[in-house]
Amino acid sequence: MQELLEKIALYQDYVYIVILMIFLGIEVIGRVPSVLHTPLMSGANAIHGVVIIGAIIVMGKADPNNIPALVIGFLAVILGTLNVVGGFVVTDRMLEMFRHKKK
Amino acid sequence: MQELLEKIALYQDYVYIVILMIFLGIEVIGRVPSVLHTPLMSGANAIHGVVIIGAIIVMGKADPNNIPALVIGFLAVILGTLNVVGGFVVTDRMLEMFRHKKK
Amino acid sequence: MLLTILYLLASVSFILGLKLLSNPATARRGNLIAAGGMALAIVGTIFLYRQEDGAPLGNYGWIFGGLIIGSVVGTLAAKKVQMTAMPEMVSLFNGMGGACAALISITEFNQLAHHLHQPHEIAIGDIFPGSSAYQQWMGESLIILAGLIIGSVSFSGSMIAWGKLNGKIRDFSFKGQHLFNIVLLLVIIGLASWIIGVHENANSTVFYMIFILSLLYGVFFVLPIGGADMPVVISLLNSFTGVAAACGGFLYHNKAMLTGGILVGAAGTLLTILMCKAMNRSLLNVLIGSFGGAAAAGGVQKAQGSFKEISVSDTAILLSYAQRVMIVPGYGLAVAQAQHVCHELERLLTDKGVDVKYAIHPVAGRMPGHMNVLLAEADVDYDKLLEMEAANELFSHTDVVLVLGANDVVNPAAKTDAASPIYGMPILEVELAKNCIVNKRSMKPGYAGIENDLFFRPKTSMLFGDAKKVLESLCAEIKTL
Amino acid sequence: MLLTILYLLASVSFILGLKLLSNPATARRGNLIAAGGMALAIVGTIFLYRQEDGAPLGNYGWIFGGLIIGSVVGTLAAKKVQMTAMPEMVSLFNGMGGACAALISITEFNQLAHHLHQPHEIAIGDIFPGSSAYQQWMGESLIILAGLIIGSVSFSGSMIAWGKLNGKIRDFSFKGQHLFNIVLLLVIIGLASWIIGVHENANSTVFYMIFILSLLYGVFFVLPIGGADMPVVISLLNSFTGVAAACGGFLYHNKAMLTGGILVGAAGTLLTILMCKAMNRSLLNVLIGSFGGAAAAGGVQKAQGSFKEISVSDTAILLSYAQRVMIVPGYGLAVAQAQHVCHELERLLTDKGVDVKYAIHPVAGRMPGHMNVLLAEADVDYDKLLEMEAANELFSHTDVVLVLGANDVVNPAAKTDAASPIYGMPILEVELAKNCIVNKRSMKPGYAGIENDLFFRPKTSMLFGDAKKVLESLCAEIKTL
Ligand SMILES: NC(=O)c1ccc[n+]([C@@H]2O[C@H](COP(=O)([O-])OP(=O)(O)OC[C@H]3O[C@@H](n4cnc5c(N)ncnc54)[C@H](OP(=O)(O)O)[C@@H]3O)[C@@H](O)[C@H]2O)c1
Ligand SMILES: NC(=O)c1ccc[n+]([C@@H]2O[C@H](COP(=O)([O-])OP(=O)(O)OC[C@H]3O[C@@H](n4cnc5c(N)ncnc54)[C@H](OP(=O)(O)O)[C@@H]3O)[C@@H](O)[C@H]2O)c1
Repeated sequence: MQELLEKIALYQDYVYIVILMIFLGIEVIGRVPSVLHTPLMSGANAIHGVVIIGAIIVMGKADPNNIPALVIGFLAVILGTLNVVGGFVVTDRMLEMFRHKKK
Repeated sequence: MQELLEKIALYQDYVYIVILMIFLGIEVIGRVPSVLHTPLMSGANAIHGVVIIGAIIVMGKADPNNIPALVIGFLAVILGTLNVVGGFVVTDRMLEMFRHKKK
Repeated sequence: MLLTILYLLASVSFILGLKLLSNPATARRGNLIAAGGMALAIVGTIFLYRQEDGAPLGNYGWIFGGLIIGSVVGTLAAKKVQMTAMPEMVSLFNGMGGACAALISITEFNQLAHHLHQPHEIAIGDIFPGSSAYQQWMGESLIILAGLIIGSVSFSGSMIAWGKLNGKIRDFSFKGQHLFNIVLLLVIIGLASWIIGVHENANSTVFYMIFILSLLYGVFFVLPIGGADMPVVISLLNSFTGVAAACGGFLYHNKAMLTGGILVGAAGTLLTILMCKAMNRSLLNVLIGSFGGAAAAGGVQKAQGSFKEISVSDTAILLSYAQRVMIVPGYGLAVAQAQHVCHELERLLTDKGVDVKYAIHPVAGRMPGHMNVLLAEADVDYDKLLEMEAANELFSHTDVVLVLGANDVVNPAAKTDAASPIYGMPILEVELAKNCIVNKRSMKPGYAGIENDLFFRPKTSMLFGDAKKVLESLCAEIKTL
Repeated sequence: MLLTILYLLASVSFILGLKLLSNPATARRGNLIAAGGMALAIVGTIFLYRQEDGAPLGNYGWIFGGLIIGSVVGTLAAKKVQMTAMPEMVSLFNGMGGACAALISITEFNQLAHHLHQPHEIAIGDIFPGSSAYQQWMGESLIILAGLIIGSVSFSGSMIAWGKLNGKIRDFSFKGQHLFNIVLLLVIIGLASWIIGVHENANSTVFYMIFILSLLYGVFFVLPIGGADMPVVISLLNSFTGVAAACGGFLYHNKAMLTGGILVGAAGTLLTILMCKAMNRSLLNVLIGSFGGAAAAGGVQKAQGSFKEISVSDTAILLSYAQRVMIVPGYGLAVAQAQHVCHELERLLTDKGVDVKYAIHPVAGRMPGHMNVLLAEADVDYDKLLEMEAANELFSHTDVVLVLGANDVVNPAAKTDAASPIYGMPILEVELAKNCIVNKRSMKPGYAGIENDLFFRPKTSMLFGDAKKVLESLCAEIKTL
């Protein structure tokens, strides 16, 4: 317990940001109409592709002589990119379907 | 400009928290019905009474021989408390008026 | 360290509280939750806060003294205030908060100036990792000054608003006031940046000058704004105080102050805009007060066409034999403090088998929800209050509409006359009813300062006099029937 | 430092994007904004990121190689995928994200273990102000393991979901599977905490064991869940991946990753719950898959009462001479890929002066908005699609309702039978219409696995056969009339 308290106090900025983001995540999509559920899911899916940043860092840090590291990093970058690019493109295509909604 | 960028980078945690709070503040009351405007205003008014914390710190730090400091601090505490206590009580009274809304 | 957690809880409670506050069903709970969080933060600060040197806070006597005095006075004031005087109260409390922030800045500035002359102490309270003494000075003095200026403006402004609402102060503006205000503001900013830049000799005279000027600015900022717009202004100043509190948060790296302050700053600003929307005006339009001005001009407009009057006794008969009566309360009813008589009238009619309802316009009166509060004070059954939409559907099936001291909210110009300042504002469409009886003291216009066609419509008949007196005699008449 | 700003912008763009995404009018813009923010973050990282020793990133060849391959493949896949296969796609991409997170964890773990054997290096990458080497180990390994476990589960889970959606994998569960899953999870957690605790010898075999077990868990987590519930499951795994990404954010103190990840984690979870609500089920109920089980059982229920069939030609006549026809599309229409024929039928009837509309139930089909997507693909005019509420008002003025492969969404049990699993779900009240023609291949139940009274109502007549074939012959008939 004590331990935990200390940690929280130590990383309070992180704790705050996390908590606020949770609130925001909930508030922001609170009133989404059910017809938009799928595009929203797909959009969110694209956003967590931000993990690609980590992949890039790993790749960029890897020791050029350490083949396995390079391969893993390379894979990570490809997969991450798939998530990001594919995600956003698919979402956009879905939303095209709802374009008339604007009317 | 450069200056500014540096500052932002330096205090990024604060910047983040501030920005997120702004988003939250807006999201959270986005759909308030106009009949609740006054109680909401009053409630928010009570919340910014949190400034009392600063007053308490000032008061508690003040050098017991420094009369002016003591007086100012004392004043600050009283005013801050007025804001907090008065604010919440008034809000509660207003909301009593709307109790039937629950029906 | 436990304190950090308490502050965290406080921040969360503020967010939750505000969220719940914006929904009628949960509003009250929201208020309590926020209050609880606040209590945690305060108690925590008193007992767990440690100074840079690890020492706990001192002067407990003073602290508790202040807390107790504040609580007692605050509670009493809040408890005994008249429902309809509540916006004043809010304004007053808001001012207190602003003043508190300003006082904090004053003390901290002296501290800072003091430190400057013992260089070795500079590190103390250095809030920004890796920033040199100079940067520290810049940072802290910037925050302190921001807190001072915003806090003072919010304080003096709120005081004026308060004075206006309880009629102690009347609207006042001179030619070129807006220009004057802008200049004043620029001077304040100029002086502030001077202090921030030249830190060799922290000149406290300049500091106090800024203090005074800020107070002045607050006064001149609010003075010209139409008294009826005070709710909007208060909401604005409210968000100012929020920002001022946030400055304190930066100064002490106190996340509770920071989050609470910013939260109110943002929400308050949005709320202000929403309020203006509800009266369909722009914030700018409110601040420049052009509207308040129009009110004066409005009186001059000559009445077009003719209107017919109706006597109390005729009214009594008309009401007693109606099947459905709708009462449209407005600002006038509040001014006349006639809510209780009004409630009696309603009861009398109901006993006679008349179906009586109240049609509540969202911006009737002078603060949002004014009419709900007013009638609730007279114990009018909540189910008898109809929101605007519901009411508008019922009017066509209504025999008599009784307009009590309402004007703008029943002004057809909002629908018909694109030139009118209230054009576009949704109104109560009382013309749909068979008869419409309007009670007011004269043909004078209302808040918006514009003529009201309704009074000249064939279906409409005017019942002049103070709402309270009229209603009393009306009740007497009905009893005799 | 400029990079920090870019990340800040990215975070903001994510929040804004998600906000806009949840409103039909702005959704598309929201998606683009988020994408823009993402681009900023990526480009920024590549060129501005500095390692602890201040060196820029290396291996540009590999990085760009990966980016290009990923982009090309991703774009092509996303462009050529069938509208109705989109949930599969999402699931696939989500899996990629999870895998990416897992791979990152693997690399970082090796790094960490490596550092441990050069104690002097420990300080490197120490992300927590003031934490000792031990605490650093605890902190970092905790984060790394979390990322590994969540990422892997999300990866394997998504793959199974993907397989199920495109029919490659069928539902599978064995007795006590839930117990098995729980045990598996406990084992994983146990091993993880062991690694975190005992940092003297970072045992990478155990680490890889955790990796494998997590993959397994993902598989067994999704396998037993009814294939039709995949949209819900995908949304859930989606939020998992979000959390995994957030772990990366902690590891690199990267606020963009942190905020983006948490945002998706929170929003995704809420979205999952909303989806369940729309089908009125609880998330737990979906996960335990009791419902999917019922589907099997449902088939057994014996039909009560008798139903009457109708021939294609009679249907053709009935439709042609109707004034208003409402088409109720359902999952079956999607399965039969009959949207184009359906559109043709609509056009034929319209030419005959029949007023044809589509009644869209929010959860018709197998993903939210499935029907909108399906019909939009066949260029059905958007104005012909009625939301459930609008449709329910119109049914009473409708001559013929044509139910095409829909079942649960028109099942009166939802209104009448409190025992039914779909009780309480709002439905399309087709019985209000004069006639109701239901096209499906058999009397088999639908997704919910329950009998549908509607088929036995006097007004209802069944038109058996595959939706596509039936509609084709129907169109042929109508042409001849
Ligand atoms: N609700 C809010 O939040 C808020 C805030 C600020 C402004 N406003 C504005 O205030 C207005 C509210 O409309 P409203 O119709 O309620 O009020 P109004 O338009 O201001 O009209 C009030 C009327 O009551 C009459 N009156 C005054 N004292 C009276 C008395 N003792 N007995 C009988 N009648 C009396 C006045 O006419 P006589 O002088 O001839 O008696 C006046 O015409 C709107 O324009 C709204 O935009 C609302
Ligand atoms: N929208 C979502 O987000 C979502 C997600 C998951 C689950 N669900 C659930 O899915 C259900 C959707 O209801 P629904 O009425 O659209 O579908 P349904 O209740 O699953 O019924 C589909 C019907 O179509 C018939 N069918 C299948 N293939 C056909 C073909 N080739 N030609 C003609 N008919 C065919 C089937 O009957 P035969 O076998 O006799 O032909 C089946 O009864 C709801 O229970 C909903 O809760 C929805």
